[in-house]
Amino acid sequence: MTTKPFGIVISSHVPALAEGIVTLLKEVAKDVSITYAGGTDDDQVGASFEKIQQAVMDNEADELFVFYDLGSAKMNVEMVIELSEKTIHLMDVALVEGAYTAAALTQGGASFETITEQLQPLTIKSRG
Amino acid sequence: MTTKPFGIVISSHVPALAEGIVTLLKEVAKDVSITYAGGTDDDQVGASFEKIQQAVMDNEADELFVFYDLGSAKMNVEMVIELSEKTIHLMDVALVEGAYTAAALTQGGASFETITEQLQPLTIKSRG
Amino acid sequence: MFTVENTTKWLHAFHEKVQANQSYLSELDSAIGDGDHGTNMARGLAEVERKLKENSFESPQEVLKMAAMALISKTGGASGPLYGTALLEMSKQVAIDPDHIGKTVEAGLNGILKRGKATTGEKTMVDVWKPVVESLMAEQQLSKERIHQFVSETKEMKATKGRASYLGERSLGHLDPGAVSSGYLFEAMIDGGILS
Amino acid sequence: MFTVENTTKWLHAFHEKVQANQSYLSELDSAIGDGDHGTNMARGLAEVERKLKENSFESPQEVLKMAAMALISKTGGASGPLYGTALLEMSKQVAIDPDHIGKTVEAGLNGILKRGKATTGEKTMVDVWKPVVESLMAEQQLSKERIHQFVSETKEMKATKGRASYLGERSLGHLDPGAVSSGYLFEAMIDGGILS
Ligand SMILES: Nc1ncnc2c1ncn2[C@@H]1O[C@H](COP(=O)(O)OP(=O)(O)O)[C@@H](O)[C@H]1O
Ligand SMILES: Nc1ncnc2c1ncn2[C@@H]1O[C@H](COP(=O)(O)OP(=O)(O)O)[C@@H](O)[C@H]1O
Ligand SMILES: [Mg+2]
Ligand SMILES: [Mg+2]
Ligand SMILES: [Mg+2]
Ligand SMILES: [Mg+2]
Repeated sequence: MTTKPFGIVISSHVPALAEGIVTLLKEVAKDVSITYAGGTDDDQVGASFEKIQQAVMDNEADELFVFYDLGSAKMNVEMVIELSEKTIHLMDVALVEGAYTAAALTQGGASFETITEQLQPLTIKSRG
Repeated sequence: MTTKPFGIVISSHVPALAEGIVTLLKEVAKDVSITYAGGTDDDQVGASFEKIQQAVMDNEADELFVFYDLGSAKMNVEMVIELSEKTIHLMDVALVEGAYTAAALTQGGASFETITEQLQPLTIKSRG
Repeated sequence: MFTVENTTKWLHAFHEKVQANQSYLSELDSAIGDGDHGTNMARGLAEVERKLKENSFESPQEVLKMAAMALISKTGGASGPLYGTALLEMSKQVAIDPDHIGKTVEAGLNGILKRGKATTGEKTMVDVWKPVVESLMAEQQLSKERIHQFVSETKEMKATKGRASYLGERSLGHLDPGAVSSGYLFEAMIDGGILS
Repeated sequence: MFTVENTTKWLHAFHEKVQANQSYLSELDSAIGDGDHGTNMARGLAEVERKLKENSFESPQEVLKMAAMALISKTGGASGPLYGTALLEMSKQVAIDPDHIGKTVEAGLNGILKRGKATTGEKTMVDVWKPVVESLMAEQQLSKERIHQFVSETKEMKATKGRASYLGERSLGHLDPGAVSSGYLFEAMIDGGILS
């Protein structure tokens, strides 16, 4: 069971990419619940609403930071957010760098304000 | 054989992450030579000078854009650059988003100027 | 007006057109995107077909809601949330006023705008939905010619939303795949008897 | 002055200290990094040991160059390029003036600065190398006490370079692992007879 107030969800078009990010984050965030959704329902390259929904549900935390690769993953995440009861922060930041920062800070016990402040300069996503 | 003037190299601490990015890029850049280095020599999480050197050599292009996840990968890339004869641009941009942009534009036949101009707003890396 | 019958017929017709043009849609997407738009739409609409067969419906809003949920959960890609939200908003509006086709399609457009945050001229499906709504509001009707015109106008647009936007200038000269599939959706509305 | 003998002895001693403290170095790195600094250094230095055994050398610069290349190719992590560049620059300087220890260590420091772009106070190995160079330049000597002092001062620094920088304030109160291993390197210089 996670002892941290925030969980992290990675949503990528490619299963290996999502899984690889989790591996990178786990090195510095052993006690943070990190789940992922990668690819379509049949593990092809793409986005899956159902996988994202599952990753959100499976995460042990009730407050989540979600990171995504491309806009189509983002829109699927938004649909999941509208139907979920968890508190979910969808981050328009660099996927790997943003998720790594959030993971390291969550592990270190940082507050929501500190985390979002550190993520702010990594905001690079504008196109839908 | 690639028909494009630029190649792309991905350097990540995690083998699956590097490989997953290549899969994502290949969707939009079928004719671009994309190589990667992931993890340590024994496929643990880390950076390997020798793997990066190999990825640079194996790339079919003579002019390369290199993207990395964390600073320690960057320093290894820099060492490889100093010893390589290829023209190598080390990009301090968001890994996934930057590499995707460069791949899509290279596939589309964009010039070096166009590519670097599009990558500029994705510059987010400063800590070594 | 929307009825269970014509809404069902419309969705069947949409499914058929997408099926018949699946590889064409993916080809269009290969040029400026990742080449999966046909696959995505066919997967989502196959689920809609399945649900249409397995269930019976009391109202057009029920049909639309079911279709929306099927598209959201199975389509994948950007088009899943976009078409899904459109149909979900249409189902809400049709419950209020099943007679006003224009208002219902406008609710769908607003759903797409909310989800994708695009405006006109960004080379997306919005460039078909928006002028279709305007025609319906002004003239209470829509011809296939007008639809084709809206779709083909995306060819000369530069993409600034979605995957194609990564190509910048290089997206010029290609039809937008989501605009083309939206064209099928509106043609199917005519074929299904909702519009004449 | 640097000789083949004392340079070799120095590297042996450095290897031994790192081996003996491998898990301590990784533990330190677990607190503010990814927990591999001991593993990285041990891997790189094992390669140095192998090369020292397999080859014979004519000059200290040859020894240093071999060690640099071994560290670069095998260490991995940030410490590979950093220590590798340091030793490479030292090998160049030692070829010019093998008598001046301070200038040689300064060349190493400059290599680290070039590679990592850190300055003092950023909680890195620079915070040991830089005051060591200053001591050597001012007093021509260095004690283990001074080394320990430099290393322990990194505890109260906030990391702004390297992985630990992601932790911000939370990096306070921990020793920097690269500073600790750099401390071993300079202690080994004393043990190896380069410094007295
Ligand atoms: N932000 C957006 N707003 C409106 N439509 C969009 C947006 N992004 C993409 N689209 C539409 O989605 C289509 C692509 O859908 P599809 O290929 O299924 O998804 P993906 O891009 O995830 O592969 C585009 O042709 C465009 O019409
Ligand atoms: N930019 C830098 N400049 C100087 N030293 C650095 C820099 N980045 C990291 N370091 C040093 O490297 C050490 C970490 O090395 P190591 O754990 O082997 O690499 P990694 O961080 O890649 O896992 C840090 O403790 C610090 O002393
Ligand atoms: Mg697509
Ligand atoms: Mg897709
Ligand atoms: Mg480390
Ligand atoms: Mg490491």
